[in-house]
Amino acid sequence: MIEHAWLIPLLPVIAFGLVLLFGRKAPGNGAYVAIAAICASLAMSLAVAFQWFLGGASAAHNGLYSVTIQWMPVGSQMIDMGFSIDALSVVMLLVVTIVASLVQIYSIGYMHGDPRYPRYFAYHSLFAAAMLTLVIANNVVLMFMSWELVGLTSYLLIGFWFERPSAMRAAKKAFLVTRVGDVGFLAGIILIYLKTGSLNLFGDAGVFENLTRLDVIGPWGLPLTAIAGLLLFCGAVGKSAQFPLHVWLPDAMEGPTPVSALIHAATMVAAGVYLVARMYPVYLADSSGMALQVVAYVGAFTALFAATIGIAQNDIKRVLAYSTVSQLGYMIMSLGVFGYVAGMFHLFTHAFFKANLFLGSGSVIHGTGTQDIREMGGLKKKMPWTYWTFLISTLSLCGIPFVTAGGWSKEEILAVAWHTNRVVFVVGVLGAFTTAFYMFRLVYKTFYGEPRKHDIHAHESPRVMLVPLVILAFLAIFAGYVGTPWANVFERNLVPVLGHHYEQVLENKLAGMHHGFNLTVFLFATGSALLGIFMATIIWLKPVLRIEKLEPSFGWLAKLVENKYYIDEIYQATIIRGLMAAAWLAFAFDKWVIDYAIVNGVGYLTRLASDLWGWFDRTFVDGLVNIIGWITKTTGSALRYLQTGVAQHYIFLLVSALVVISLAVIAGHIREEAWIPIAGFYR
Amino acid sequence: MSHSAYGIPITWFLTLGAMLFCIGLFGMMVRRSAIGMLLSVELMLNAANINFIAFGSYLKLPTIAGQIFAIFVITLAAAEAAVGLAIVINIYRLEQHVDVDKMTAMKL
Amino acid sequence: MILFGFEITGYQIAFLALAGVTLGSALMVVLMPNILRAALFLGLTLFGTAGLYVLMNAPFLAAVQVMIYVGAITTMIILAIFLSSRVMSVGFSQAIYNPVLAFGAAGVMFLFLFVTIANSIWVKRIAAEGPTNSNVGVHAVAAALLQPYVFPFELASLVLLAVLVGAIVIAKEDQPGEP
Amino acid sequence: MHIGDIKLIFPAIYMSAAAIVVLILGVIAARRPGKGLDHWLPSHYLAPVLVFSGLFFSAAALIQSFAGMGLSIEVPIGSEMTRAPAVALFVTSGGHAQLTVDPFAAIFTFIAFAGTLIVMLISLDHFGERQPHKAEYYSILMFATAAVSFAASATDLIAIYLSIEFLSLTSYVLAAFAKTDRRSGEAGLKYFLYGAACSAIGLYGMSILFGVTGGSTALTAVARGLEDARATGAAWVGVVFTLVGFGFKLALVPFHFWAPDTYEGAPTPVAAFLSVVSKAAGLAVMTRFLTIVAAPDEPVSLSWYWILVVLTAVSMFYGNLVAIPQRNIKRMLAYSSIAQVGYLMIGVLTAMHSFGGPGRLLSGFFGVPSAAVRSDVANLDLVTWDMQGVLIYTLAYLFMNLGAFAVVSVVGKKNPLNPPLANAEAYKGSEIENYSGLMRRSPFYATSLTVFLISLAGVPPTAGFVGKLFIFGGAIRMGTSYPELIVLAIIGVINSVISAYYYLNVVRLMFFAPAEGKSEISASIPANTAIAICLVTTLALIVVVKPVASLMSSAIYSVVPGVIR
Repeated sequence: MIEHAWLIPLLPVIAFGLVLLFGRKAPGNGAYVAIAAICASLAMSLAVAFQWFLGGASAAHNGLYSVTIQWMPVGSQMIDMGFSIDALSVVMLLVVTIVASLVQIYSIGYMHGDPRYPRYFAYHSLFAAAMLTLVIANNVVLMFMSWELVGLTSYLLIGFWFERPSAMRAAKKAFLVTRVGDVGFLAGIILIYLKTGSLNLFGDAGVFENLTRLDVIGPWGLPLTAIAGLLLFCGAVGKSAQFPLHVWLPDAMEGPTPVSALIHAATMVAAGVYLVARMYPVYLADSSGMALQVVAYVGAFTALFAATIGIAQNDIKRVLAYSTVSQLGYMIMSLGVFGYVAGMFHLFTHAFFKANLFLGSGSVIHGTGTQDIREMGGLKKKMPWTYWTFLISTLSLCGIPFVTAGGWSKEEILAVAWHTNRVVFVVGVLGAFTTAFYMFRLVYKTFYGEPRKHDIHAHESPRVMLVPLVILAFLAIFAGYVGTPWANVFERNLVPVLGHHYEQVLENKLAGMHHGFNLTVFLFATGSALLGIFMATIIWLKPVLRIEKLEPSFGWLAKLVENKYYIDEIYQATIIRGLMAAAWLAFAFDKWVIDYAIVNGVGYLTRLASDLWGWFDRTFVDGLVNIIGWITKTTGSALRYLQTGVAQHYIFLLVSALVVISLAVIAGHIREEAWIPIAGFYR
Repeated sequence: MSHSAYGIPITWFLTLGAMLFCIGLFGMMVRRSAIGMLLSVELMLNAANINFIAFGSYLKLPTIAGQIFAIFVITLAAAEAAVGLAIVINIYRLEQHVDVDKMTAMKL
Repeated sequence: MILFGFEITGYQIAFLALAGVTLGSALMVVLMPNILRAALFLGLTLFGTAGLYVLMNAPFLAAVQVMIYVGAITTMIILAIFLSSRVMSVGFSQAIYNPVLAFGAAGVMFLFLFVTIANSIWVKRIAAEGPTNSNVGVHAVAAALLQPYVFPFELASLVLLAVLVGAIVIAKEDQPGEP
Repeated sequence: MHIGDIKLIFPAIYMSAAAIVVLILGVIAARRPGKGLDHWLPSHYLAPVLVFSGLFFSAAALIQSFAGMGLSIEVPIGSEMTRAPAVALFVTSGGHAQLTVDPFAAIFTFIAFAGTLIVMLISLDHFGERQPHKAEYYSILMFATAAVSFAASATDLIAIYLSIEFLSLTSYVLAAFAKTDRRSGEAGLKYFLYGAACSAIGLYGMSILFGVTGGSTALTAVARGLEDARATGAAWVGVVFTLVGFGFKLALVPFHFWAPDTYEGAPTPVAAFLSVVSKAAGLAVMTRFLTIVAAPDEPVSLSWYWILVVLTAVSMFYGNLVAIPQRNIKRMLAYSSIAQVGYLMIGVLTAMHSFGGPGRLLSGFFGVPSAAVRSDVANLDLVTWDMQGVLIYTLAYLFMNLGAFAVVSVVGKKNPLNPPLANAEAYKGSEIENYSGLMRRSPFYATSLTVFLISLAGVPPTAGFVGKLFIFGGAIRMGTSYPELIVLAIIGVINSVISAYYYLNVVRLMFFAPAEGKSEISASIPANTAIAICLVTTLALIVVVKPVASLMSSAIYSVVPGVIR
């Protein structure tokens, strides 16, 4: 089976062609063809996994099975094409095929009646193919190719409902922003190629092998390996929506919800994490550890930053989007603090429960017809299946220990961070708290209480949508048992992927770490999550703390923050803001001290921070992107005025350019001869 | 100053060629009508021809290639003039004028 | 002959005269408001150049110049001028377009070329005083054209054929209904 | 040479002869339009058929030149002589060839023929059966193609000047061919005036080169002469002026001003021809000139080399930035092709380094080039990768750009029975806003154009990606010795991100904007065939890249100078 693993991405490609060509004539309007293909891929992935982990193939192949064929000759060198099977790619194959097949089944119900139904499944197949190619590619060129293809198909999927202008914009934004990161990725590939002379990852003259041999300090003492790692990380920053390139992901929620479940939970955004994990030897080879430090802090910052934004969102999918950004930050952060296994483990578990959350939110949207949680409420009774599966995944996301998958992976991350970097650990704990807080806010607002808008007639979704939910909820609980601290099958299989040398390096870095159950970390992790749930409960479920009371005082601040005043007339805005802030502070101090004491204060501070982050995000990060766009556009517009349409002007410009060039020639050769024309002329 | 039957250094011819060339360039920039610009092009081609023939004659290893090149240049100048004038006449038929600086239908 | 203390040969006088004619009429070509006169001055420039060719021991080229350039091209241009103007006296005032800038660009270009050309490096390859070849006759040119340069010769004939066809198609006035 | 060696340039001769046949038969047939000969053998069918068979001849010549069957030349490598598959034709005194037939020339001939065939298929649809002067149109198109073929193998300044001028003159006629159309006339006139100025400047440069190098016109002789005249400023002035003449064909900034106006005004098939086939000729001549003549051992010590580096970078930025605000798609493609020339020039500069200078030319030509000696990766051969880049990108560019123009031609087509007068309405067809909702009007054209534009932006798995991979890869490899090439490659990568912006804008309009009640678009079979060919090639190049790339790598022998056999 392992020899035929190349069929796994090929089947969806064939399905893509068939569905695109025959579309409506195919069974199930093409849906069955696509689903059959991805299910076949799933079956094959499972077979590969069984053979690899249980059938002893891993031992037989020494932990790596790699097949290479020659692709294109460049000079005397060949660019190869090939696939490799190791524990990392098997895990990714499983994640991608499981989520992709469930999402496609779910889509039968969700996309029912869409005018472009077949094309949707065609795009889905192409996307799955690109993603599957990415995870088994053993060559950086092939990796980059499928990486770009993933971006392209996500462009098509996010913009699938192109009737909405916002969807169009979101699709374009996603494509362009991730491409900015890809420039870094490409530069990283170039640098690695220059340093190692190889494009293949594995093998005798592969990238990883050569990294150990070559000296890593470049000209002028530049730490080339660290730079290569950082450049590769740029690609991950773009794809995995890390700060400051995370702006595309919340907007990308304009796509159909199953697309969000696939792309923004399990596959495309995970590709960045996978990239860092796949290229982990590069980071380990960087003896300065600078690259990993950056990775860790970017991840940690993103994790907390996005989580706080999540508190203030009212669109169910946007909450989940920021949650995804935050959880991706967790994974990146974990990789940054040498939590190679933990990061991948979190990717593994997160894929299931986040896909489930997205699909559940899709079910809610399907049932109610709205995305605004302020209009929902009381859905628990009307949509029991959706509720229970959603709740299970929420608990998993919050990291409830022992009974959920997320609990295991989050704890492992914190355990590593506890050992290597306490700052990151603190951020992680705060993140865990915030995550629990906003997720339960979401759950309470959506499923509890009374329906807030009465013209919504919620109904449970059809069975074809519920079955994937149940399966994913099942996985959200049980997927974690492969990596418990007592019997960490995950770690045992994943670490050898690094190869003997880097395995040693990683072990040295983690020397002295307590492998196994760590009570301190457990208490912190569980405590923060429970505290978050508790806070959410007393604010939104049993309103001990009445947030509505402060809503007016807080509301105008929020509006003020969003107000254009700030951007347009900074001087005036600063004064007003100062005055308002002073007034608000006085008022708030009064309220807090008298009425609610500290507990409520925490809630407000978080929300304030969240809004400030949001404002910062909109103003600076989006602004930066806009400014770059503006500069590009303006330069283009200015330059085009050279083209006046008058031929004489063109010739004048030509002659002037020639004069400049000629003078440059003189300047370049002035030393080579006497330019003063004496001898020749009056000879 | 050396004396000979000719007494004309090659630089005299070359400078003359350069002058003619630059006058041609100047004409390309200031002439308004297409035919005027065409005349200027002929001046520039002539400048190149003077160079070719001057080099062909003055080189210590005499070569006929300069004159051959010049013959081809003259031939192509004729062809170029033919094409140019054809285009100009067609434009005149369409627009009733041949002022190049009025032809700015396409810009941006 | 001694002139103003300089010793000047007859050839030099001839050169100066021809150069004066050539450059003067070239300036007229560029500056003459009336396009027809400009074209006539082009003929004069080309005549002057032909004279220079003779000075450079290339009489055949001079003949070619007079026949093709003056005889054919200038005539063609004048014909085109007649064709493209209904009333000769109107519409030929050639307002100078952007003269200062253009003069600047062309002037700098000339200075640059002058500096480059009037450089001592020519001494190495070039005979100092005058042409090294004696008059190159028709025979030599013909032999060169038909033996080593037969390919450009044939190519030039192809060019002329293609261009003739193209020019006729573009220039001729289509009758309605004609394919 | 043996007179029998003439057969080596048979494709070009065939093309010229076929052009004359089309002309004569067409003129005879045109006397009774639609009847008799014109009914049975109309030139708009005859010409593509002849070009199609010419394509086979050029393919045969390509295979022959690669296999080295019957043609080879003795080239000294160090102290030994080796046979290389190139033949010198029309050798002048001194042993310098005016034409050199080698794989490099054969590849460009093939590219020109294939491009012309596609342009003809587009023309069939664009002009329709009742096109006025169709015999002349097709015949001049074929003459221009023959000129490209001659230019690709020319190794003598006279031959280069003649063939480039041949191409230019026929192109002027083609650009102005829509006689009743004001814009076409304007396009032709501007192209003519600018081209005449540039070629006069180029000619002046050649005259200086001729003198500086002691009266030589053959490129090899010029190269040797330049070695002696190294210290002369005049020599490099000659080189720079000569490059103006070639840069104009390439539409390299700042010699590009004609391009946008001409592309917009000329009939779309002609614009396609200018953007690809004519550009290929400029590229071939530029590459040959730079690799043989102007590449001394250490080009980095020369100012004109740096000028070329700067112009390459400026071309990419200028083309891509100015393309962004364009409203006319042909104009946008014009600017995009200015940027594409920048990418190609990276490949040319890389190739230039790998072939070293004139001294190396005759000794150790196949040996390790100077770059490799200085670099720490001396064991990797730098040579083949570099020439491959230019050739593969040209091939990819041929199909993706022609494909884009084919769709533009189909969408912006005017009613062929009723050639428009100079009214603005007729040109709505090529405004970008006209592409909104194309997906709903015609999915095939929208999808095809998307593929072509994505390929131009260099997104995998299209041909454009493969081309950029080779170009940038080569530049980076060579960049270990010449860091400026790495800078250029990075600028290239940045620019492909910028370019995605305006390419995607069209894609966005086609897919995501509403169609305003416009009818479906239909085109005749030839145009659809052309688009399908381009589509398949653009998508399939990545699959068949192995044989293609190994074929191209044989073109290392390409720039073997004409040396007497």
